[in-house]
Amino acid sequence: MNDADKKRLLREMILYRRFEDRSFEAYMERKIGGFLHLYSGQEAVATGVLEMAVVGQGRKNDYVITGYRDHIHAIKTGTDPKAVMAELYGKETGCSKGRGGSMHIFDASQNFMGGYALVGQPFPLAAGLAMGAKHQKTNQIAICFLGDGANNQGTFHETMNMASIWNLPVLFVCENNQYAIGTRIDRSTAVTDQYRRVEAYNMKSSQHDGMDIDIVMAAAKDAIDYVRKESKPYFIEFMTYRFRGHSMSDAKGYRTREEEAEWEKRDPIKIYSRRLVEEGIITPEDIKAMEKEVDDYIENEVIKFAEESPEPKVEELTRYVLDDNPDPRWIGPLQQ
Amino acid sequence: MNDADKKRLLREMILYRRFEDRSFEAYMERKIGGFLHLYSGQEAVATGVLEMAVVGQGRKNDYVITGYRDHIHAIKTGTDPKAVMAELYGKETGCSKGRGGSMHIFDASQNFMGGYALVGQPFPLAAGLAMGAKHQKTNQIAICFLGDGANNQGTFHETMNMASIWNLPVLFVCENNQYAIGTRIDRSTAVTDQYRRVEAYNMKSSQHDGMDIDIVMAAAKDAIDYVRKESKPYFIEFMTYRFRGHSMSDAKGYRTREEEAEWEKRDPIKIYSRRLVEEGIITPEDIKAMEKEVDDYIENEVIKFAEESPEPKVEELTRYVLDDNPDPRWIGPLQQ
Amino acid sequence: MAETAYWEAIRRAHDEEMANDELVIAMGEDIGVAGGTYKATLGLYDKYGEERVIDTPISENSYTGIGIGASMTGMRPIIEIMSINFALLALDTLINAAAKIRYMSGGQIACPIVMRTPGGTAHQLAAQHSARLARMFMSTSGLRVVTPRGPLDAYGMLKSAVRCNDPVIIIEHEQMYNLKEDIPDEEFFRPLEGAEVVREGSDITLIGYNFSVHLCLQAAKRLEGDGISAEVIDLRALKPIDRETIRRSVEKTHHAVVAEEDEAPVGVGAEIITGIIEDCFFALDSQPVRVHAADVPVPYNATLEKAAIPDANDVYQGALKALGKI
Amino acid sequence: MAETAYWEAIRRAHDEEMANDELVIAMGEDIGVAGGTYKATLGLYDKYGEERVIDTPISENSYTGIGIGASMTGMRPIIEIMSINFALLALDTLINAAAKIRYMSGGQIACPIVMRTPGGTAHQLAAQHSARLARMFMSTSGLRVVTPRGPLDAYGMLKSAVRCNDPVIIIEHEQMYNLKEDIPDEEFFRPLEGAEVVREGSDITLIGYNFSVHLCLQAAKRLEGDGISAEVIDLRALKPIDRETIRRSVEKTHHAVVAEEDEAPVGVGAEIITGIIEDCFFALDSQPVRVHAADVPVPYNATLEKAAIPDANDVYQGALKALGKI
Ligand SMILES: Cc1ncc(C[n+]2csc(CCOP(=O)(O)OP(=O)(O)O)c2C)c(N)n1
Ligand SMILES: Cc1ncc(C[n+]2csc(CCOP(=O)(O)OP(=O)(O)O)c2C)c(N)n1
Ligand SMILES: [Mg+2]
Ligand SMILES: [Mg+2]
Repeated sequence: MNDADKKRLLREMILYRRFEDRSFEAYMERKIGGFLHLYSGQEAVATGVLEMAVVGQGRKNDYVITGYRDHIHAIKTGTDPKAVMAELYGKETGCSKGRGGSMHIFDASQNFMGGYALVGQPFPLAAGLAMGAKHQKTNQIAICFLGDGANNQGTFHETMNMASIWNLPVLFVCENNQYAIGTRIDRSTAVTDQYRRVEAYNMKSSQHDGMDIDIVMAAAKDAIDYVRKESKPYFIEFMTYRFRGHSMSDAKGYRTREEEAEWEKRDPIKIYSRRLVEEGIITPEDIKAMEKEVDDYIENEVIKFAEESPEPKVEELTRYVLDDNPDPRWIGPLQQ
Repeated sequence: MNDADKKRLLREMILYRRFEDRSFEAYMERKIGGFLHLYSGQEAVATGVLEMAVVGQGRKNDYVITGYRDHIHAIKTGTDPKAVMAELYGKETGCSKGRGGSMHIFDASQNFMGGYALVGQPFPLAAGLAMGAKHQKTNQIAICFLGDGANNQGTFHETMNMASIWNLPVLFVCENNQYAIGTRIDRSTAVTDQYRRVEAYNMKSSQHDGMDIDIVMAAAKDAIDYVRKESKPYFIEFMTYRFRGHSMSDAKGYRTREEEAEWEKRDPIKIYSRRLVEEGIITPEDIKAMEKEVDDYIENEVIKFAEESPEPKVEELTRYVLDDNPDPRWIGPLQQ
Repeated sequence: MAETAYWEAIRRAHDEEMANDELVIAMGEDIGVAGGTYKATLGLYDKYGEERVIDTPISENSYTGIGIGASMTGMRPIIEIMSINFALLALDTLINAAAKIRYMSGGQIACPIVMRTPGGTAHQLAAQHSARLARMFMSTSGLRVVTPRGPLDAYGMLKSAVRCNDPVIIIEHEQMYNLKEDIPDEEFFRPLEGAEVVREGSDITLIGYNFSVHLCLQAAKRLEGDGISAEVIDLRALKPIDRETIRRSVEKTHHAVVAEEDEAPVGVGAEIITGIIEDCFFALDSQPVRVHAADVPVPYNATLEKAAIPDANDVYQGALKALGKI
Repeated sequence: MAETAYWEAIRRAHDEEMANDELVIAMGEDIGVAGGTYKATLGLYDKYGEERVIDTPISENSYTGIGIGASMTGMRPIIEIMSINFALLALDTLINAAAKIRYMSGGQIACPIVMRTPGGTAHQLAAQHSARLARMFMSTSGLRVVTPRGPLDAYGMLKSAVRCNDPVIIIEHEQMYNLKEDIPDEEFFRPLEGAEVVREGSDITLIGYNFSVHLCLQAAKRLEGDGISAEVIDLRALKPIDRETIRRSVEKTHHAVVAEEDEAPVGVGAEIITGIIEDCFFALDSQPVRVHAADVPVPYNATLEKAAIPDANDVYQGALKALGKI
């Protein structure tokens, strides 16, 4: 990875943080509705893993799927941040045409197969995406990002088993931020090291620091290579932390300020910034400038686009429920 | 265990085999409807495990729950074989008053909490029974018998986790007969040694021969002692085989005659008979007489009772849907 | 009497029932340490301990099943499903087990669980968090289904549900938790059966349940301005339905509107209208009208969402239509 | 033309669609090596291999979800759920995911799965194996639901369902798999929308779907003996419902009976009757009648089971009632 790439990665993470912070503000201004789950603190995971995957190349991308905390995963996969912000604003130019909102970011043009609000629901969908890729011999893999809490859902067990017996090329990325809303992992889960839970499925797995993007990338590279070459599932766990509440209305009463402070020291952006400065790749002033440039971009392009975009038309309320233009041979109506 | 007990156990297994064979005949005569799943071949498991539990003592019994292959588990728990057969006949004297049938044997008076037709459904119910017992400090445990195929259901994973974190006194007995209907275990399951699958829940487990009742009893004793004393779950796996098809309409095309013959050599009744004869506790002639006595009992008491019992009354069709005699303070109707 | 919010009413019922009976426990995601998403169990973890106010893993089917199993031993679990959307994961254990165990066992074993869950749309929660689904429960033999419209019923019906020997599904609503009402300080119970005439009228009957009762009341007020006297019925219980109260009202008013927040096909509206047809067809002066949501997954965009979901104006328009005024 | 059993018709449709398109796969418990509980995939495992005729573990929610995920990449999975009772385990992925993904994604991603499953009572299968549940699917936006009454539709609708770009639920019936009918040797398709007048008549309209169409036909025959000419409509599709065909018939006959095998509350009967009220209230000479099961979990005992479930005589009696003859 050359210096330019490293700078790019740093900029990406700064952008992701700023994107989320700015969404928060827009939510406070009631420009965004529904639930809003922010990714701040966990940036190294999605950024590092997807950096090692095929992304940004349209329909050739690997398939990516996740839960409701999905903005950044979509952007890193290749979705325009403007389209994501417009989606949060519920606009027709949003990547889901304003129908999905924050929890349901979709971008088929980049094989970003969606954010889902039902905890655990993406596990089987991801395995299915992998099955589709395998069947069609496209050399794609599927990558599924989910939280630690999701692993207690029955779909985890069912899917790990099938992914294993059917040798599906799917990478399960567990973002272990140690909480499911307000419930600390050890209160909900018998074996807190999540990578150990897949031993029961004869599946390879490993656990890594999720705050250091270099560690994430190294681990993800091995895992992705394995999945792609062997056509087998892999379960990778990253230890991470969300800096904000679970969603907007969360007072975080369930965790101590000391714990939060401890993890904030390991802010993935700070870690990576410090490293690049130490390596002489970038100066603190460059970073300041980068932050400024990102701020301007978010404000003048992303937010502006979302603000100025049109709303969906009410006349189109019932569009997209079923195929718009079905073949009458299959659909009918029956001629009497 | 004294000689009388050993003879009693042998007689019990002979009775169970004969009970199932006779049900089969009644099914062929169309006296029994629906689905009928027979236990022949697996007798040592239920007999051996429950011999070590508190059974036959009415409401003091440990709680027992299982799937649709449930006749024998009920009888060994303390239900009168006559009431079970009457249930298969759909009679009002049946242990479920003819409403449940073969797959839904219930006997609350013996804490036999039912047979269930949905594969995997009893896992959480069993954990709940254990929770109830623990909460009420009754020193009872819950014992859940299920097949190998059931372990692929999401409820397995969800329940093992909760039973473990909440320290519920429940014994999960996996009757691994290696098939789920026509699907051989290695075609459906990544880790075929079922006891290994619970490592992911920090739960104790072990695997044993399920055809030799002495082995079953020794293993079950340890497991039950552990569950009761420690108030913790335990998962015990017994390797066994069903001698008949999955249910009545099963041509068994999915397994070889050689495999069947191999396992039939390990018929739990033959193994135990041979041992008792070798130990000089019983003679082959005694066994013959025992078989005859059992046959007569089944025919003259069990079948006779089922045949002669009355049908439920059609006027009572809608009884038992809800509480028969509810307190109007809670139920209403609302007085305007 | 004290002004009490809907969530406070539920919390009080939990507290009293747990104090009254050791066998009452509460289970659900984030109900313990965090006090519940809608604060229905706030403070009870500290008061009753983690063995009675149980934070569950995200395992809806099995923690509900564990509650059912416990109820079979005499416990009285109050099970919270954080949103009715997630209840689809628990339908097997609710419908195939809890609803049928009493029957299959020939009346030997009861499953006296209470399952509480909010249904309904709120503000832009989108397709996977806006389900209403009452229909799925009320079509199941062996369940009771109730829909408290305010704090009085939220408190009084939860208390009755805990004491009732049948499985009871209580459907709350995301938009009602902060709704306030004066309720008595002394303990009381509200029955799990029986519709309620919440406003008397003579020209038309507006029938609602859960949040839609409030839409009916608003519409009735507006109709009053037009000189039309609307009677409003809160169904209160969706299983069983109190057809008698509906019949009496329709025989008086000769016109009926049913308001449901859900999509129309095979919903509460269809059942109520069919019941009216069966019970008092010849009392009708016009065809009954159902007011309902558009047949779409709920959209995120606020304007589309509003267009998809019926409001008081839609009920008002429905009434005018039933009365032949439009 | 060849006389073909219902199961053979389904098997033929599978075979042809799999031969026609590599992207078509079949998934389900025991459908491969064993050929399927009702033989719907007999021999196809040998013909197409284990990667296209996939024996699944007993994991309904997730294997359905895997099929849905595969469909999002362009595959055409035909997913068998061995009995509709088990479908409750897969409702989250079917209703919260498959039915909503197209909408939530603003039309970008389709889920062209087919889910086949037998509903209905057979002979004493008891409460956990006798669910009918069509209602739960037909109330969900984003799904198509069809109920082939015989081999012609079983074959022709499955083929259409595979090619259709929407998720399609095909509800079969345990008692129909051996039902026989002549069907053409050449390939054909039957559409997924549109009710069918399967018998013309002028005095009363009997409306059924799935197995209950056969009850209507038997009742019509008996009514003919009484000099009453009954028209019989097979709904064929439960979502969307073809209200136009019903309206036309009721405007002709002025009387209607709906026969459903399920319990009444919030069921197909309620929806059809409400549709009639909405579409042709003033064409009715009498109140429409619904014939339905008793509101109980299905009992095991044969006599009780028979008493709980409607038969041709119940439809016949319903018709007499609608006609004011009893
Ligand atoms: C099936 C289901 N159950 C419960 C919820 C409510 N819920 C939303 S997020 C969440 C916690 C998930 O925790 P985790 O998987 O660790 O992800 P994180 O939020 O930490 O990223 C819960 C319980 C849900 N959305 N879906
Ligand atoms: C939820 C559910 N899915 C599928 C079935 C159909 N089914 C009945 S028994 C069975 C196999 C179960 O195998 P196993 O658990 O090994 O028990 P065994 O029959 O071998 O005792 C299946 C798939 C069912 N009854 N319930
Ligand atoms: Mg988490
Ligand atoms: Mg087995």
